[in-house]
Amino acid sequence: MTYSLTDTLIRVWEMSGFANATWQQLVMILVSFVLIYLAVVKEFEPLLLLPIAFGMLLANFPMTGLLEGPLGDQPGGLLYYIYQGVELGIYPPLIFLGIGAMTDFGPLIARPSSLFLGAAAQFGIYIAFLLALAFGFAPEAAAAIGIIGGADGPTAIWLTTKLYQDLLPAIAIAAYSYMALIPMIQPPLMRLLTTQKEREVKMEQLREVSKAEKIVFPIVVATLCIFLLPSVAPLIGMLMLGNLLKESGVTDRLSNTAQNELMNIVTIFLGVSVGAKAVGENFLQLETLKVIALGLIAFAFSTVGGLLLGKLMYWLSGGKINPLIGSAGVSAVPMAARVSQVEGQKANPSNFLLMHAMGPNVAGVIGSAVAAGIFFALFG
Amino acid sequence: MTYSLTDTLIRVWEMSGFANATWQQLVMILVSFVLIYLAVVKEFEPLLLLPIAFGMLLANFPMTGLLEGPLGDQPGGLLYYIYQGVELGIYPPLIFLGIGAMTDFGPLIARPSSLFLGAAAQFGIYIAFLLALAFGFAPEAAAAIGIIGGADGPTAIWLTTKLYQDLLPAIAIAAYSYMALIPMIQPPLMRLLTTQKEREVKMEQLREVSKAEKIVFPIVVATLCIFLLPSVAPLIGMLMLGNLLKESGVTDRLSNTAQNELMNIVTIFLGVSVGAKAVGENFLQLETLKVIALGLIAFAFSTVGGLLLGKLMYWLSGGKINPLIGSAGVSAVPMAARVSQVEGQKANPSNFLLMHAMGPNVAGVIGSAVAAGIFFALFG
Amino acid sequence: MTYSLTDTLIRVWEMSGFANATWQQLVMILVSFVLIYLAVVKEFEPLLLLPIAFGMLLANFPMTGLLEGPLGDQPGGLLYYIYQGVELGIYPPLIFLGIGAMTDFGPLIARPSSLFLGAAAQFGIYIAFLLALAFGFAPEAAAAIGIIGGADGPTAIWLTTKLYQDLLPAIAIAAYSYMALIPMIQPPLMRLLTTQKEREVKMEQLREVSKAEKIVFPIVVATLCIFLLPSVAPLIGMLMLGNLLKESGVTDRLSNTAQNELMNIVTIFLGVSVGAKAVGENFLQLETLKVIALGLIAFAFSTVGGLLLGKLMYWLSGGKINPLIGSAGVSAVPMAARVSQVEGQKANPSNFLLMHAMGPNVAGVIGSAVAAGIFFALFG
Amino acid sequence: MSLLEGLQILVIGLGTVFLVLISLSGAVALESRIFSFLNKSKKENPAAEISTTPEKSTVVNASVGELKLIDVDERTAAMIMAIVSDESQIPLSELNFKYIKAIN
Amino acid sequence: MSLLEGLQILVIGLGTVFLVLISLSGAVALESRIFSFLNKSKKENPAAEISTTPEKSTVVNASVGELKLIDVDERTAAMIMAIVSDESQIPLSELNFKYIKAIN
Amino acid sequence: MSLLEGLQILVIGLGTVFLVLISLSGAVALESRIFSFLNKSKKENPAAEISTTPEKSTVVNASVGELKLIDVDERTAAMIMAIVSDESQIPLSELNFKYIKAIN
Ligand code: NA
Ligand code: NA
Ligand code: NA
Repeated sequence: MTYSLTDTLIRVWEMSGFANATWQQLVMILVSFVLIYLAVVKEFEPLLLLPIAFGMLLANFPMTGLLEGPLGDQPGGLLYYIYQGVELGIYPPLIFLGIGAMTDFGPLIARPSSLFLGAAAQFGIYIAFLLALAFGFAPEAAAAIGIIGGADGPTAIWLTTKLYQDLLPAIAIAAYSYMALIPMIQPPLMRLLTTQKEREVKMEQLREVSKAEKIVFPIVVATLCIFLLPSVAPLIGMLMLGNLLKESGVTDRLSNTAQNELMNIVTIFLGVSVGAKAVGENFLQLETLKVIALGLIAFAFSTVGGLLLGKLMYWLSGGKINPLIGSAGVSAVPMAARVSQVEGQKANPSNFLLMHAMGPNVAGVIGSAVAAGIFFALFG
Repeated sequence: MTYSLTDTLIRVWEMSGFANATWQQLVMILVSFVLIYLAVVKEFEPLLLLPIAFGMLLANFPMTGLLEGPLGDQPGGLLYYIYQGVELGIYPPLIFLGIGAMTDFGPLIARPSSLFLGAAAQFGIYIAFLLALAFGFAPEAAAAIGIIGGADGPTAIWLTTKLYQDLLPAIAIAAYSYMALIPMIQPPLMRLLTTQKEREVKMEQLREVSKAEKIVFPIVVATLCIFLLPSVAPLIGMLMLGNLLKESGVTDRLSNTAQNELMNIVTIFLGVSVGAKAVGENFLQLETLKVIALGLIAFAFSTVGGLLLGKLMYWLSGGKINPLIGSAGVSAVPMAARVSQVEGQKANPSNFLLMHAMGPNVAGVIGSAVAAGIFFALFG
Repeated sequence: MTYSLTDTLIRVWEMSGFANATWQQLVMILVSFVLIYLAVVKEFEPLLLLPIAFGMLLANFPMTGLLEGPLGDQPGGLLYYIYQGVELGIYPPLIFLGIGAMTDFGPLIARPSSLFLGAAAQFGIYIAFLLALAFGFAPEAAAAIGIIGGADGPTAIWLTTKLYQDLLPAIAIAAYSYMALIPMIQPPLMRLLTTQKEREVKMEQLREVSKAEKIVFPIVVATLCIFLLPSVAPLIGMLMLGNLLKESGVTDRLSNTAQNELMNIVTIFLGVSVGAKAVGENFLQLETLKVIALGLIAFAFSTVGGLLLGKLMYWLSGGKINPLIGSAGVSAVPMAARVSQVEGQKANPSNFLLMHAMGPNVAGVIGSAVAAGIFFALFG
Repeated sequence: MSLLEGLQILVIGLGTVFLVLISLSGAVALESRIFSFLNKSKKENPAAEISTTPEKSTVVNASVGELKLIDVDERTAAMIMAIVSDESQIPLSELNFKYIKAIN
Repeated sequence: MSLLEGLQILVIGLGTVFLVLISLSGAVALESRIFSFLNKSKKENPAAEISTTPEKSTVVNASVGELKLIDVDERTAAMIMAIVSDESQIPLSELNFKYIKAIN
Repeated sequence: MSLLEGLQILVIGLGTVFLVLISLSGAVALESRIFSFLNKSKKENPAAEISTTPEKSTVVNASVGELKLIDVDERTAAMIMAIVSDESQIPLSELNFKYIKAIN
């Protein structure tokens, strides 16, 4: 090969992004800017949305080869390797390990009926699944779309990777965006479905939970859940391992690393990987808009499901349960619980629902992992 | 495939753990509960035993696929991937990197004869090896069983992975459990084999060791050990790299990460992986009981070896060496050294053996790594 | 196989390093000792040079198998696996992620003309490339040698891995050593090429840069650079992701981990891997000496390039730019900027050039990444 | 997949979610009963082994015991001591606080 | 590769480096202009949304507001409070500082 | 493998362990001699380069030098300053402590 001046300049030009960009790539780059704006300025779940947005930006520059697999002797691109942790289903369980090490299941142990609300608030998953089928999505895709209604990022990413990778970025972005929008999505539904009298209910203080109960809890949950639904093992198993590391009190250094450095490293890699799947040809489809619309419906119906069961429990308990804690069952820890607190206090300034809402809130994490396990068992 | 109500319910049931559990799995789950109890309540080396126990729990739930390798397009299970770090011999050397960064070899440098005790306290390794042969184990298995007597977890895991993976969980659990039981195993032997007069010996204060000596030490040890016994390179090499990072004083940030976050991450993965090997068919064998019995014998004879050489050194030094520091040569840092301290103080309340016992104690780490290297050279 | 006493002793001996060492290995071990001395006592970039030196030591012990790949069922050696992160081009971008999270581009944003100096100070790259060609190196090797003049370790390692792995250790060691020697290499050239009057110039205080500008900066740089030169994506992309994580202010925990634990872990692995490539047959060649000589020339001419453009800017600006900040354009952050500060203050004790030199200094990081991208596009 | 089948999956899926979480809720309630029962029998028989790791708080209390607190509550004092201990890597038992006093 | 070709690569390479970095410099200058323009129009129209995350400092100020600082400047006080808050994992808004006083 | 062979391995193995660790012990003793010899010759020739990194403590001492310590020992003071510096990310040399005083 000769390296004459003009030839080389032409070669550099021909290999540049300017000579190779497709309109889809340019649009995707603009989309990534919007997401960066939402993450940074609007603080939409920035810990994941910012890496996702940057991964999307990187993946849509032309000619970088960042996503290409190895070819003969030539190694693959950087994002190809980082993506393996998603492809092989490794990152989401590790995030759950960290979440487990950060979660206090005390309020749930103090009031086990919180788990009913955590189940009811998965309602939107199935509504969205059904609508997605009606929109013509394949069952695997419909299940992945439905899981947005679980309001739980790692679970959604995990299931989508297993069932329908093409939708991965759309579903992850929808899940994290709507989680950030919980304070806007839920209150109107909460006011619509509950009466002033219901919202005013002050709940009894939760009993104190002993250290021993907290230590046994993750073991019980892991054993029971995984026995009933083996496919849920990676998520629930790691969540409960993290929680055991925390609650045992004898492995603090492991618990700290799981919830800090390990989680941060995996978060960066997970975010960038998920964003990197958002290349134009796949993302700029009508499907993406449908996913986003269905995701909102999923969130709304999950909220409704939690609230309606909350109303039932209000009625059954003779008015001791404030139905506002039902909407916290969607997970989106701890935002949804905070929304319950805020709405409760609006109805009755002396009302403190936060701890009561934390029970359904963490139950919702278990609930959506279970729902994901069921879909994986059916369609995986 | 149709999804009729009854069919699906049957399918969910047929895939659940209740329909598929073997008795071995149920027994293993109970065993894992016992190990969790020992780790959390009895504080038996919880940093490793708790992850091991939880890994065992996860691996014995039926139908989870956590341990399955990739099949065609389908990726493998989570524990399959995490286990690769054990399979490929990566985790134990990284743990040694962290241990090296935490270890102060000063007391050993101040009294190089400590190394003799660190050699003698490997005696149990060979006794257990011989007995294991007599019990009918293959030489590779016997070597892996013997190394329990090194009282050093990562070394035992490393060698067992190389020689005889089926025994991995039994050997790891035995090694860590007996390390936790050192305060019960050693004192009777110490009192049996030493006289009151010997135990009362106060030792001369150790000279101060200069920074330069501490920096050169890991280089000398790595060079000499690996020249004599190349197979020991991964363990001794990483141990001494960690120590050099610490002692050099110019790479504190690397040393800190090696002994904290990196070590914690690897510890979680290593523990869960080792536990995950403990599936019923392999673990619930007569062999496991033999391993556990032989492990105890190995610990006991290592203690005896150290004490007997301690007595010889007492005699040769004209009563300047307290033979109680010999038992610290088994490694099990720093428990064994503390046991020497406690026993010495019982005999003579003004006796402070801790620093004197730290020399043989860290020498024991080198000693068992060397013993592992020899076995690997012979049978690997 | 029988295990008679003499046979086994002979076997142990035959497998020992003493029976197998080549003179090259012995020489390399001595070289590694010299590097350890330079890293620890002379504090030559110890964070990377110490792991490199230790990796070199480990790789040159005979018979360890540390570098061997897997063979059939048998897993490969420890350093083989750790090296994969270099081989696949993963470690250098991750280091850049951390560097991005540590870098303040404020001074560069306040004075964008700093970027001209960051370009000019890549001059040595091309001079060394040309000389390397003249010395008979292949173009790929010449490019890798030239990049030493970028005064940027991860960039040099990344490009060399892509183009010519045999030279990896020589180039990495030269790059890091000369970076440590910047305070000796640059001042004579600075005094030679500038007049007392030029060196005395006090520069106007930099304007304050708003948070918003700092946030947008990494996005602009990534977009523009990668569009112009797609091959630069792994380096510039990760550098700017790290910077965005830092400047956004909403992902502090990710930024902290990227610049601390993740970077430290990768630094240990990267250093050891690079050193491990320095096995005798490849390293003890005349080529290595040529690389070291050419590296020095590269550093010198990069300094000259920066200074000369600095003089031009002094002249064009009517004496407002102190040409001493030009030499900081070589990168080697922040040493080169400190050298500018020191020389400026020698000429005029009330002269504070540090912040002014930080602009060209961080521009030099971008500049050498761009130069590496060009070489990769041409020869990769 | 037909919508009818989808509806069946809705029923089965949500049903299974409820099934699993209701079982969990039962198990947790059972766990609480067992612990409360064990605690009662322990109170009657105080010799039984109780705590898992109460040593840490004991250590803090011991240290607080040697210390005069002037216009400072115990929680604040413990916090201050924990910070200093953690940061200085000196175990609490070796740190010698004489007074912690609010300044005014 | 001949030296002549090498020389061409020198020219092209260094040229491209300059091209890229000069473009960058232009882009950065443009960015600064845009922001300075936006800031000006904001000052004229203070209702427009401005800050990205000024809430944190507001929180600090709020807390400082309830606090008497005696011979201590605000920066030091904020630092001390931040340390205590960070270390004790208690949000600043829940920590109750009454005085921060320099001792002499 | 026969027990006799096993016994041989016991002898060889334990022998090799002793061989390696005795060599190490010799090497360490030799290392100490060399350093002690070098130190002696250094004391006679104090111009020779000695320390590896004593600068850090110097910095601390310098700062302590500008500071009045009232009823506080140097170690405690250094610790306090290091904590504040580390937490506030302000280099020690830029922090301006006037007094560190024990309160009573
Ligand atoms: Na949920
Ligand atoms: Na040992
Ligand atoms: Na540069």
